[in-house]
Amino acid sequence: MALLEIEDLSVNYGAIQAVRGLTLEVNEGEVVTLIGANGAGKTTTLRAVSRILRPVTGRILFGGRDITRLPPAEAVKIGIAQSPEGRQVLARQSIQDNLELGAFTRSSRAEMRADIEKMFGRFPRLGERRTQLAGTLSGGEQQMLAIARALMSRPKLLLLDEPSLGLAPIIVREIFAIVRELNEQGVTILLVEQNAKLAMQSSHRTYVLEAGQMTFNGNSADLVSDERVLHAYLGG
Amino acid sequence: MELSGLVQNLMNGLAIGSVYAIFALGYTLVFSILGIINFAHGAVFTLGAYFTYTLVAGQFENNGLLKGINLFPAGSPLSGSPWVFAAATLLGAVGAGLISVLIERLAFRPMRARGADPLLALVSSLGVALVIVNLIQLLVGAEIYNFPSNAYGELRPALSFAIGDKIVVIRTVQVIIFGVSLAILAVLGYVIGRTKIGKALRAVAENPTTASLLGISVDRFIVITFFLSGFLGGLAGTLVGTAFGVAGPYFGVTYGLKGLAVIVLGGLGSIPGAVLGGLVIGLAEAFVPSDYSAYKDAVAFALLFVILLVRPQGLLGQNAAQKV
Amino acid sequence: MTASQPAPSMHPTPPATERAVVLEARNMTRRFGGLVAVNDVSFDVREGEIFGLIGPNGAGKTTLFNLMTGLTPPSSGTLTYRGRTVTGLAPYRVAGLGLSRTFQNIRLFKGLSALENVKIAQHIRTRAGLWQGVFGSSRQEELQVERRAWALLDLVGLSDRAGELAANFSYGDQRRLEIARALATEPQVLLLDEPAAGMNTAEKGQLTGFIRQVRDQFDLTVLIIEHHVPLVMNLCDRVAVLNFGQLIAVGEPAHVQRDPKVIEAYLGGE
Amino acid sequence: MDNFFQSYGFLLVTMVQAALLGLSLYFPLQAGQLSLASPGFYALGGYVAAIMLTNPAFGGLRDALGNSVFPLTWLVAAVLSGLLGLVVGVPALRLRGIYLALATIAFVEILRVVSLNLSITGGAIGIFGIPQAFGFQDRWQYLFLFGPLLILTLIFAAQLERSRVGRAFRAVREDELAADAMGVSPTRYKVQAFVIGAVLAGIVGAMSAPFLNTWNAKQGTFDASIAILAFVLIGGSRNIWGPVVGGALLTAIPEVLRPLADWRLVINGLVLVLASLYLPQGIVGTLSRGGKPPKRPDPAPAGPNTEKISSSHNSNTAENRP
Amino acid sequence: AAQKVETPVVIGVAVAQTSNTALLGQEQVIGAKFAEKFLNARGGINGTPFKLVFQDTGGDEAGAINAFQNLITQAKAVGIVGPTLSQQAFAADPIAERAKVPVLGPSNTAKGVPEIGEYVARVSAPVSIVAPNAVRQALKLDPKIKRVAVLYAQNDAFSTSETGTFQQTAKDQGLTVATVQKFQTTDSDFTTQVTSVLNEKVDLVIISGLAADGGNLVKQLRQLGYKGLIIGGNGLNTSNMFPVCQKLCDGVIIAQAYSPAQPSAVNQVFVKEYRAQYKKDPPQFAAQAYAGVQVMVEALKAIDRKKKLSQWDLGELRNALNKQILLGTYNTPLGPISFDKEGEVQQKEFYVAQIKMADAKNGSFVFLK
Ligand SMILES: Nc1ncnc2c1ncn2[C@@H]1O[C@H](COP(=O)(O)OP(=O)(O)OP(=O)(O)O)[C@@H](O)[C@H]1O
Ligand SMILES: Nc1ncnc2c1ncn2[C@@H]1O[C@H](COP(=O)(O)OP(=O)(O)OP(=O)(O)O)[C@@H](O)[C@H]1O
Ligand SMILES: CC(C)C[C@H](N)C(=O)O
Ligand SMILES: [Mg+2]
Ligand SMILES: [Mg+2]
Repeated sequence: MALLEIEDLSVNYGAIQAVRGLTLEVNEGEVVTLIGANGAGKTTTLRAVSRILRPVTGRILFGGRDITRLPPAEAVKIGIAQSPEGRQVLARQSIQDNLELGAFTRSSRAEMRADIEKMFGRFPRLGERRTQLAGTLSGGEQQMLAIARALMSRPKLLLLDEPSLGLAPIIVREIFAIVRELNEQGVTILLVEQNAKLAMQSSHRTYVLEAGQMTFNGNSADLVSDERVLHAYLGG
Repeated sequence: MELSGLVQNLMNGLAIGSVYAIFALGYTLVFSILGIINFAHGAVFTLGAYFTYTLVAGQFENNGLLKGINLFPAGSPLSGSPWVFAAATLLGAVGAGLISVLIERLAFRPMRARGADPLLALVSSLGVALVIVNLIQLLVGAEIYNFPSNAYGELRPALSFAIGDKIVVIRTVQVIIFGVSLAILAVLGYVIGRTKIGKALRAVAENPTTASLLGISVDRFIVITFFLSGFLGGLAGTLVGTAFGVAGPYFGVTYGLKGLAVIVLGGLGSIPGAVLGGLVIGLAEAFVPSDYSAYKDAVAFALLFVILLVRPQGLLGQNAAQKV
Repeated sequence: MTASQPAPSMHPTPPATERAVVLEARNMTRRFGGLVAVNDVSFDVREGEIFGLIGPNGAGKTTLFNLMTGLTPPSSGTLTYRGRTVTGLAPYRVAGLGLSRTFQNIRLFKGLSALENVKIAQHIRTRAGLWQGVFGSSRQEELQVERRAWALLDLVGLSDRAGELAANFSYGDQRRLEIARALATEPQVLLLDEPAAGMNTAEKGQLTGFIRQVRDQFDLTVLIIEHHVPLVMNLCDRVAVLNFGQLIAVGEPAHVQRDPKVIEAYLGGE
Repeated sequence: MDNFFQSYGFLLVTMVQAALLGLSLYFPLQAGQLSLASPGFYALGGYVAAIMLTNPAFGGLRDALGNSVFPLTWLVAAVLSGLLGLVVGVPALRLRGIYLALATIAFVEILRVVSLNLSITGGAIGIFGIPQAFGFQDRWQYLFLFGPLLILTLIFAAQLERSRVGRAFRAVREDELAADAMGVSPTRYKVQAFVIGAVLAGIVGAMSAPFLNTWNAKQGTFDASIAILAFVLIGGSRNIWGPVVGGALLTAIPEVLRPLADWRLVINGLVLVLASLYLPQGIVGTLSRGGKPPKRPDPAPAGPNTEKISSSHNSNTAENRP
Repeated sequence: AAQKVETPVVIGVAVAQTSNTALLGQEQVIGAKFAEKFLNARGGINGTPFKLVFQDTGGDEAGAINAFQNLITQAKAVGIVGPTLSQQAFAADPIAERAKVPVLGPSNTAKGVPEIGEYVARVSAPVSIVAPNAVRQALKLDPKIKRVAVLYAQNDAFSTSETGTFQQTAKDQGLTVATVQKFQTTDSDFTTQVTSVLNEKVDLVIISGLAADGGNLVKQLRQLGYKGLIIGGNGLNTSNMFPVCQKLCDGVIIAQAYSPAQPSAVNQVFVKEYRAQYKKDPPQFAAQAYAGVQVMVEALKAIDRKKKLSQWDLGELRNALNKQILLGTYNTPLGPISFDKEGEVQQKEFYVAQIKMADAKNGSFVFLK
């Protein structure tokens, strides 16, 4: 069953049409990759799903429910979390506070604490620095924090906008390990990645965006060897 | 300086300073969440005092459209007892809080939705202040209204003691204001510093979009903040009114500038900063030798200027933690 | 243009070891409270070199760039550029000497157009003061600024969006604009902090060629921080590796790549 | 017509005056500096003129110069304001945003209190009986002073905006740190912008003293700071016409509303609120949205640097994208 | 082109109806409106009605000038009563002077106002004349007074000029000025000043300020334990002060240019009507505004008797009115007044009153002989 359905979505910035008539779906338990050149509209799509952008046309359904008009905070409550482009950590709060805020919609403090410790286990770098203000972290450290923070709400649908950006190779591997692991636990993931190969290796299906429109899609395994994708995104 | 003078100045400074602080708290709350200076805060402060006055006295006298209306033709049941007065104060503050929420709805929210320059909020709130102040004048005139002197029951008006052959005195009302502002500080400090609500508030303050991505309902928090700010402002208005009289529609506006100085000195958006800033400015003014009292205001501002040069983020303000 | 085929160089370049040293970092250290972000780092960079800086997240790479460009004062140590001490100078003076950079967390003039961004960066190479500007006597200079700005936008492929606000560009395009802006200061040393972040594999390949091309065209020395290992290995003449603020290896890419310390700290065993 | 100038002459001049004060705040704002110091320099300029025009100590000078004493007051006011601007600006401009705004308000307040206490400034009563510039009898004649000043200032501002220094201002406004890294000294341009504003406000003050007949400490206050800020924001803070339109309109509105008697300031307040809500970019900003795209200049008559880029310039730019 | 005088004849009133100063301006509006009603009821200007046109000056100079210009050119007022503050007078009166429109200051008490020009006169006696009476009266009440504390609002033009007079008088009377304390009209906390006063052990305090700050000062002096006599200046001469210091206002001595007890018939009618409407005695500012309008009207009557007003050309009438104002003697609620050639009011009777509070809110100025 489709957990997320996007139907005929268009999003504008003023006069600029960033996404035009996009239709896609992500099934429950799936990992789906969204790739495309710079400016193709990937980020815009994720922001629309998280409800911080208002579509011009189209519908967004989550678990069958129309969420096109839902306020962003409600979207988190029903299980949609995002690790946004540009990290967007709360610079004036500590690492610990950023993570606690990630769990804002949850009620059990004990569970939250346990989850935070889990994050610190995954990203020891953050664990060493709990009280450091997020704004003074290195770029990669912030990226880890942004991902960890998104996980803190225990989402049903996780949106990752270029999670590997600025991360050292070791950590990139860790991130994709997490993606797989979460997915095994049943979390559905919509992934935007520039590291297309890695993303496609870790996902079930892939959509390709070009200038705000979907050009083609298919099983990731098939697309990895597809000429068009190879040439445009994999540097083949 | 003699000991008695020192003690006297200290007490004077703390008393004046806590008036500044209590006023500035509401300013700083709104600033901390929206990053804007709400110039209407002074007017809300005034309204709080007028609301309480209405509940206590029930009528306005010589001027304005409300002249001749009397809520309690049979004589006010409310004046006299300190408990009834306290209840009226509370209601007045709630009224001010509601007005503050209304202001947010009408004058700030639409602007946010349109992505306006946050500085424009200064102008918009200035407009609101102008409307409120002049409406007050239209309705009840420009005269000074005052609470009955027995509002606090049979408390003595002043406390005094002697050090050597000099007397040291302080007004009871000021002790009350000092106490209330400390209590407010404690409660607010706890809520903002220690609870989830406080963390969420800080998140909204720093980046509303990110906050909403974390499931925090930005608008709801803004409404809560404005209510609190208005409530505190209105409460402060009544308290200061009992001490100094509700000196006409411009009563609160004259605190506007000092209040601004206080929150900037203390560090914008910092609750303890507002209190510390208030006390520092109050003390600085109190310690200006009386021969130079003409320069009292200049001293407060010169101090502000110098402190800012040394600590550009104010006494307790956070340095913008920004890494390149 | 692809990753595997380096752009033909316009000058026959002598081997790195024979070229003159342009940058000398000596014992550069920076502490933040108890944390030593950059710890006693010394290295040389030679004329015309493409010098890579890699290391785990939080190793101190960006901080090192900040120390080199005057944005953060070092706790101790010095940097000399062609014999002149750079440390201690204000950033705009460092830029004046010919060191220019891009930012890991993009720092464009977001509210201004792409064209303006590039024009502004020519500031230090132009002279017109307040009165010349007001009395219009700097028209010739202005025209040059304008032309150079367009040419630079051409170079990064953004000239058809010259009038658009920088904020409206997508992440990858903002990175391109940052490079154009850095070039506009007419640097002799270009410091790029993760220029390929946000670009896909094919684009990263193009970037490699592009960096070589501008290095040759403008006689640049390039320092580059990058996490994308193939790019670094392909592009750089030499690579330095930072870990916990310390320099753990410097040398030719192939050599460094085999260093067990580097593998353990950064690349990870595979 | 005559009657029009008689009735509205004062208002017209105050509108132009407000436009000028708006511009004096606009300059530092161009460089990102929220400085509210204008009323301070305005007051200073006014005192300079008032003192030079009434103080017996300058009697000889006045007799010797005749009407030329008026331009001299403007010059002296400009120089003194500029110097004071430098002295205050260098330390104060380390501050940002509201902090700077308040430091500048502090400066205005300090000046106010000092002028209240000096005898040369006439204490609280101030200075009155200021002679009329060039023997003007009617208020509207002051348009002959303020009008040209406004035109010159606008030309100055427009030229500045297009120049290298104007760009440096904007760079500092957008991102001080990035500007610094790109070779623009933030301190230098912040101070320049601040001093330009100070000089302008000083001259306006010097012209205003005869215009108002009297000068006192109430001329430079916190309220004025905020009012001037409102001029700029309501008019539009990103265009030189913004402060002009905003200053003129906001000055005119309470006067135009006079027939509303008691309600006029209530309505005036409402106008401020509505304008902020519906014209978020300011009046001029809203009207002039969407400038035309920049045009590429004709190809270069080869200079050393441009040549290099153009020679490598690939006709297919998309292909060339790094 | 020459303009004819329209009927009803327009007299302009430019006082502060908004801003901080409105507290005082509001009383002036009331006083002027009383004059309009009563004088018109008694036949106006020899049968021709007159009408007051009010223009708000706000509290600043630009507002005052705008109000004056409006009255002069739009409303075509024959003369203007206003503005409220002396500082405004210095800005706006020259406008009227140049337009040759007579101005009567209803409350400008600072030095130098009538000297602004030929067309400027005032019905408000300057502080230098009124203030000393209070000190003399205090010494009568308590001859043992030796040490004095003087406090004044330093940002208020009229208070600073008044305090000079007070201090001079105190010295002339052989008193020691033990301390001089300054404050702002916008201040509300005076603990610092009061404790300085208390520690100087003075037996007389003299305050120059406005109603709100002055009232607060009185209240805080008393609350903090000051027991001696208090003299208030002209700015405290309003019942608006009562709600501020309430019972503690009791005993404050104020020199006045007006007293409700003034026995003339015109004043007694004024007082009676005022009491009927407002349940309290008229304050000085209302009486002075009334007097200002009355002077204009009576001067117009005199002119009208020579040549019907409707026959006059406006410019000439204004000119004639200015001359006529200075000629007459007027029986106003202030008592009989006239003007010297500069336009300075010549008033015979001054009063010293002491505040007597009936309860927390109501009190009166009791005339001291
Ligand atoms: N705030 C904005 N205002 C105007 N236009 C915008 C804005 N944000 C994005 N755009 C434009 O919308 C289009 C899609 O942008 P988007 O950020 O969604 O691309 P993307 O696929 O995420 O690219 P990248 O890989 O570079 O992050 C681009 O043309 C971009 O220039
Ligand atoms: N202003 C600061 N205050 C405190 N700590 C800081 C500050 N700036 C940097 N640090 C710390 O110094 C270390 C080095 O940071 P730096 O940004 O140089 O790392 P980096 O090597 O560039 O990492 P990345 O690859 O993630 O960008 C980090 O651990 C960071 O948290
Ligand atoms: C209303 C009064 C207090 C005005 C004062 N007498 C003045 O001349 O300024
Ligand atoms: Mg994107
Ligand atoms: Mg980095």
